Amino acid sequence: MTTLVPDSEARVRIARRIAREFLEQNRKLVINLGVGIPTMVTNYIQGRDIFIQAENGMLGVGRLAGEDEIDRQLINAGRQPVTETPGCSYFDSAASFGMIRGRHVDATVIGAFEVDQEGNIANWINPNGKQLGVGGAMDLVTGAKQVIVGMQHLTRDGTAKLVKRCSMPITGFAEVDIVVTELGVFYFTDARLVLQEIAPEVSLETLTVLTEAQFVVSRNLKTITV
Amino acid sequence: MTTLVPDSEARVRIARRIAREFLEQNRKLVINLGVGIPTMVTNYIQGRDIFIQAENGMLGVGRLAGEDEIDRQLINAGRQPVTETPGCSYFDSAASFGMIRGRHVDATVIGAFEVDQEGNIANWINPNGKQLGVGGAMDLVTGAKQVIVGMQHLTRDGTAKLVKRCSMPITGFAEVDIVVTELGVFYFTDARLVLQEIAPEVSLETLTVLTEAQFVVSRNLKTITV
Amino acid sequence: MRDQNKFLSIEQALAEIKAGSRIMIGGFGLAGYPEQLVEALAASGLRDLTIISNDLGSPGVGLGKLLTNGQIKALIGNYYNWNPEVAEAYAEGRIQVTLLPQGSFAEAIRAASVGIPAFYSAASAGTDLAVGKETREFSGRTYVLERAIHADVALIKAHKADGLGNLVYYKTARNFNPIMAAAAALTIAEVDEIVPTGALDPESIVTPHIFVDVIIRSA
Amino acid sequence: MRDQNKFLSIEQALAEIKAGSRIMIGGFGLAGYPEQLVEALAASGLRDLTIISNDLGSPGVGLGKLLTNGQIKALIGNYYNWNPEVAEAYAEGRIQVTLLPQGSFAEAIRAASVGIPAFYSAASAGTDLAVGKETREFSGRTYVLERAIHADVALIKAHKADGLGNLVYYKTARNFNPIMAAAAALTIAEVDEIVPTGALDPESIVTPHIFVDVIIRSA
Repeated sequence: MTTLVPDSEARVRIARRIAREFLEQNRKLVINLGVGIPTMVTNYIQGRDIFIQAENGMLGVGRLAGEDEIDRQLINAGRQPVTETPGCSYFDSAASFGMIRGRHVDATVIGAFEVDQEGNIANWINPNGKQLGVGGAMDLVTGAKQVIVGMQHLTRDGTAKLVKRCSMPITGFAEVDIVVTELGVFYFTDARLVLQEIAPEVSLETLTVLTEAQFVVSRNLKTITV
Repeated sequence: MTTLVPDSEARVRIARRIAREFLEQNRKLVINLGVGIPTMVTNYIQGRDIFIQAENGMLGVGRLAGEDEIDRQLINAGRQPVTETPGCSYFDSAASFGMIRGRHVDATVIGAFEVDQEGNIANWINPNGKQLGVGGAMDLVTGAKQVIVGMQHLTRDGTAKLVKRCSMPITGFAEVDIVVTELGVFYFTDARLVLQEIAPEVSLETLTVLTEAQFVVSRNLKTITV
Repeated sequence: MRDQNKFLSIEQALAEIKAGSRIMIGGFGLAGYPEQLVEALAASGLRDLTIISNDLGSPGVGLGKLLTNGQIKALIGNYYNWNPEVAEAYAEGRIQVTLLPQGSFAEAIRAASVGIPAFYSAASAGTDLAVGKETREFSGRTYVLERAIHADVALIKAHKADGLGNLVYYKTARNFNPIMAAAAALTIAEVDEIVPTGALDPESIVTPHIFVDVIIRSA
Repeated sequence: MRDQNKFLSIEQALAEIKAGSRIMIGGFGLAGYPEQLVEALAASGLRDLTIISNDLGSPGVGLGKLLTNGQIKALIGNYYNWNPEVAEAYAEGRIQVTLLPQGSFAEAIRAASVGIPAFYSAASAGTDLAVGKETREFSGRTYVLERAIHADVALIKAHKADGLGNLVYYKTARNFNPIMAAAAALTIAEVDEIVPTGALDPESIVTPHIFVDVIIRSA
């Protein structure tokens, strides 16, 4: 199949659209960002009272460090060198996950291999024998108040990532609240997957074909804007 | 009955004898001292590497504050104003009891209403309807590596406090390691109460009469020295 | 974390508290309790309160006022011997009292703050304070299952707050305050001093600002 | 707390560790791990080690050397995707691996440090990582019973130590170090700097000295 939205454009769109999710709330928020597209959200929330928590023990994570700012002992959970923001603080890993498990983090933004129509998410391991790690994924999806998945709509092989039932090992059950892809924005509402926004590149018919999961279409369906 | 050892002398003797228990180990120790006689132990361990932990959140408690040193926000667990020692530190109550429960405190010195020959201790409440409080007693007797009871040998009414079986509400079961009174020093060894030292004021016969608990006499019985 | 301005007057802060609430109050004896918040709570006359605290001050002093005023329905805590009015009110059936070992009490508050519903502690196993609680053996020792203690409101005392609401404490006035800050739905902190954001060392902040909803300054 | 002088050479410190030990090692990625202690452990050739750590560095780098050297019998930790040699060794049956969610892993280490044998966490309930673990409902939600994780030795990294062995940390190099310090029978800390006792602010000490047995200074 042909790519509907080029990779880099897709990634930026997803990150910006998720950023809007926070900006529109127009209030103080604490969020945790996974590696990849989720970390890119940082770029679009600058200057707002949105505090980034890194599960390796920091609240108030700043932007990625520039070449001349790198401190190997100041990193985010993706091992990237980062900077401080005023009023940031450091704490140990137990306290950090206490913050997460204790419902003090408003949202976690994470990637996924699969999300299914029950709101289950599979993102911790690709059981190909080459991975062996879980990270904070299970703690984050069960602990954060809101779980926002940011992922490209299809795998590199062109298969749907929004599926009827996850086939890969589950990270958390019925925990997902919002899925943002380059082709659509889906909310889980009353245990149903609801399409709220659709990309200009696709028709509803095409999106339905590219989405294995069953979803309903919002009466207020809009075009994705970032 | 007549008092064999005057109150104030008894209290000092008990505190000094317990202090000797620590001094003779001649090593770094962390101890927690209950109110009353146990707190007096502080006076006899100065200048040694014996660190006092207060369960209200301090390690390295110094001597009681003098009149001109009182800071109402710097107190021990008996609400007495205290001083700092170099290298002291402060922490919250959960961390403080974590230290105790986690076996990081070498000894707790506490008073008791009763200790029985099984090593059970009753010291948290006199069920006379006028008390309602437990403090850290239960955490301390189960958490500290060593439990040392410092108490006068008899109640004010002249009845034995070392009994066959505690009649008052139990604080901890088989937790007591050493009992120091003004009349004797008893160790629990192989689940038996063993008299190790005896006061010069009493004969073994008299002590046996004044001690309801069954005890055996050490082959190395000595006179209490402080 | 609330959105509004955190820095309120004591009247505004008190307006957040309702009769019948479960209220955690920091402090140990008369050290480190939020004196003005407690005075204001006593003056408010709010009733049917469940007070979760280490102790209840002294008769008519500090937290003791809440009992003298008849504002308390229930106590959950640890040590009330410093205030004999508690045993009296309990004996007369005027209040309910739940006692926990001090360490289990502290850990149960921390558990609430970190999303742990229950944990095991050896303290109190076999004693009157474990009656009705589940027990379980681990490695041959008996432990008691203790449940997290949550609250609607926490009233805490800190030394300094920065502009965001990060907190540091002062000596043994720290005690239960940091764990309570994170265990209640709404946390109101009384502080001695407010400093600019960035003035507190990031390594030394004890309570990150996201746990603090309202701050009042001690007069 | 040991009695002897805490300040040892790295050779003396290493002599405390035996083959077959359970060793906790602080750090997250390459931040905040005790680099020289790990180098010395790798050079020691001690085998049959159980390594309890967040991750295992990168292939042949940091903690990764221990695997490359064949010194590891078992791993208990969280994230080994940064070091593909782990999955390979596991697939070939050369090592055992126990994975826990990072938060449960951290909390289980803390539990060991505070004498709590087990606690409940919602993380991993129903997933492959909860297979064989007890679960229980609290307020309608399923939680997993997690056990404390103890160790014979903890190798940690701190920024400064004072003369007693009180420790403070540096930025995100703190991570697992403070909780590991208190969870092992013997704790060896590698520090950047040693300052006189009294030079650290008592309010800011993260690890009180009683948790630290041996200190070596980073060269």
